Amino acid sequence: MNKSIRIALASGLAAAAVVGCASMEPKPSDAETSAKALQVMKASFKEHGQAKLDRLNQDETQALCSQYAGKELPRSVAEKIEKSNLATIKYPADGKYVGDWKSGEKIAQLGQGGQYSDDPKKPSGANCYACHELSKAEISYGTIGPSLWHFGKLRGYTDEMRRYAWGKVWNSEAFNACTNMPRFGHNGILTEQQVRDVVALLMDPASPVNQ
Amino acid sequence: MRQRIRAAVAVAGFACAVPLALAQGSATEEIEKYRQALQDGNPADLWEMRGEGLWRTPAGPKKATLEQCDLGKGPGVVKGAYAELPRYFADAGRVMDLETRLVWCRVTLQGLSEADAKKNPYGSSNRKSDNEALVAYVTSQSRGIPMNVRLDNPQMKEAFALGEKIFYFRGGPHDFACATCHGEDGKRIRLQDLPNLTAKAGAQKGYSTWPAYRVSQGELRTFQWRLNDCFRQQRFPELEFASPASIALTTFLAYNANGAPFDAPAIKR
Amino acid sequence: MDAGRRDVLKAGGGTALLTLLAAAGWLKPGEAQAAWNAAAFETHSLDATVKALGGGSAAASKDIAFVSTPDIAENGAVVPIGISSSIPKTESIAILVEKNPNMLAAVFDIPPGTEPAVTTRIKMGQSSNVYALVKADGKFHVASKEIKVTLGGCGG
Amino acid sequence: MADPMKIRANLAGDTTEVKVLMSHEMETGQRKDAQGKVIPAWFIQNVTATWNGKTVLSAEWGPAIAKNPFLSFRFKGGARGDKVQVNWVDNRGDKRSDEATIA
Repeated sequence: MNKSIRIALASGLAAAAVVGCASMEPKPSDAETSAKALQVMKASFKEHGQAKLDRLNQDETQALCSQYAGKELPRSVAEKIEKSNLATIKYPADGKYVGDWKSGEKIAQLGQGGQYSDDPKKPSGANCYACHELSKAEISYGTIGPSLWHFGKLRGYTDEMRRYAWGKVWNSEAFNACTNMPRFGHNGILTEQQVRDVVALLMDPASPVNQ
Repeated sequence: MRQRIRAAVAVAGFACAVPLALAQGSATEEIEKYRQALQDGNPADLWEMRGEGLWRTPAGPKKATLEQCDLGKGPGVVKGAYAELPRYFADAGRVMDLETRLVWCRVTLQGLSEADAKKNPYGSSNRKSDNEALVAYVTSQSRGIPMNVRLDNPQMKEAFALGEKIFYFRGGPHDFACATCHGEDGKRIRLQDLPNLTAKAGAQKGYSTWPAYRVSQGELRTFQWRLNDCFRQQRFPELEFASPASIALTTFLAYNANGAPFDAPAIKR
Repeated sequence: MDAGRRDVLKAGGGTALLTLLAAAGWLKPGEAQAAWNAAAFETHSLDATVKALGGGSAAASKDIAFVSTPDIAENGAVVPIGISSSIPKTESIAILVEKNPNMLAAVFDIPPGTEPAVTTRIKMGQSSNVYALVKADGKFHVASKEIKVTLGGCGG
Repeated sequence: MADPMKIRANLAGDTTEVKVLMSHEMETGQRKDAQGKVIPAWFIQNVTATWNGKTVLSAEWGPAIAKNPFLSFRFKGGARGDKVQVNWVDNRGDKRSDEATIA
């Protein structure tokens, strides 16, 4: 605790010292500001429970999406992100994409998992309702993502759609670079069985999503 | 008034009959009614009262009050001070937000150690936080005053630029950044509206209504807490209280809110 | 201190003792009379609550209104409830939550001269019917309203 | 000792409107702490409000009243400058008494 405060202070003072000369120097480049921001962040966060400081180490997708945030994403960068993420998707070995929609509904309702305040031994949720409308029964849904009501019914209960739904839940960046949606399978938020159950929520004709 | 009561009763009857058919439009309206009903009688008042007491009561090894604390408008000037924070403080040689400045004053005026002044920034049941009470008092003295944060020196300009980078920084197992939830107009998480902090109107609405009494916690929460808890939900490690990143991000958000009449302590879900 | 105070109350009870307690700053005038109906706060049905409050049964009434009470609570920890009675000789207003672990949340005694209307905030564990139970001229009357409690945002 | 209440009393016509905020945990006795131990119930049980020594409201509360309770009611009478006093007692025997001047 004491040590981290001291580091934070030192970096604050260092920042002040650097800035002190800034008026005489050219404006820092975007990359320099990014590098500095990361340095300041590393001095300002402390590990807590399961959330270690390595969570500030970005992978290529995160770095590119941060770099282009708030600006237009060049088509070439988007293709690069989608291609590299597509390669990571693990499709089920047995070809079974659809599990239990009732379990999927619970996963869609559950927001815990990955926060330093969460018990890492408990299963994570996908918190789909935080961002998506899914069924008409749940009025407390968010709008960061599109409505998924009638997901399977509108698109058809085909093998192709099941495979797409699996891939989208596993690694959303493969289909829409710099989407807001987490990469649930790729980043290990959900297990393979949980992904299967979430796909069932979207693709089982009996699921409330398709009513 | 009478008519509105009858209308409410009618809606209630309808909801009883077919609860699942409650239309989204009326859900939003009812949430608005809920928020309205809480406006009158904000428990934040209890924190303001306690904070004013703490401000005026001698404390710490030096047995001094905080009445000579310089929040940027001169020693002892509380009125309107929060509307101009964060700012660069020459005596400290760095940019500070209110909570960092309160630590500074408790160290320099009251003689507390830095560690003691930073202890317990966010209270809980049976462990009340002096920081939260002091923030409630100081911010209440800027109510109605337009936000006016100035990037009038290199330190403030740099804090703003770093804050912007931190706002867009994606990381952690969920790939979240502040911008994930607060980068577009008209979005909601569950039923909670998300202010777009990259646009003027959203930044104004978001920033000018903190600190706030959180009914879900029964506590008054400060802007440092707001940032800390957003990063928790982003699945980041823990943002340290009064850290350089927190000050930079606050500078970015407060500057974007300029012009908005400050309207807190507020009350939120 | 707490236990000691209760022992004293149990052992004594005479006026002289109460005066003594008052002088010691433990009791203020009037406090000794404060009663709390423990049985009523442990009931699990409307009928049981009415009985514990000294009545027989409650008749549905259209003369009891929920005022400034939303249909949906954004958070169950704080649910604003306003109840107003236009039944003549209203003596008390109680708030009951059907699905709370114990139904009764509060009873307000309304002396003459005070408007038969109160506003407060309650906790609700889940979506539930809320009853407004009014005692007027010795008889009990009731109105109800369903209030939905919604889930919170990220990480909730 | 408990923190003071915030009481507002305002005269409108012949009616005084009283609004009270109290500082109290209102612990239900149903919650568990991080170690799984039940947090004991701790809540205000009795509230009385008086004006010129006359009781204008009295209440019995259970733990389902929200934390940091709010209460509002109106009574006939009252004049600017009169005092309204509010008292509470909780299940531990803690108590608090505060007053406000009718404005």
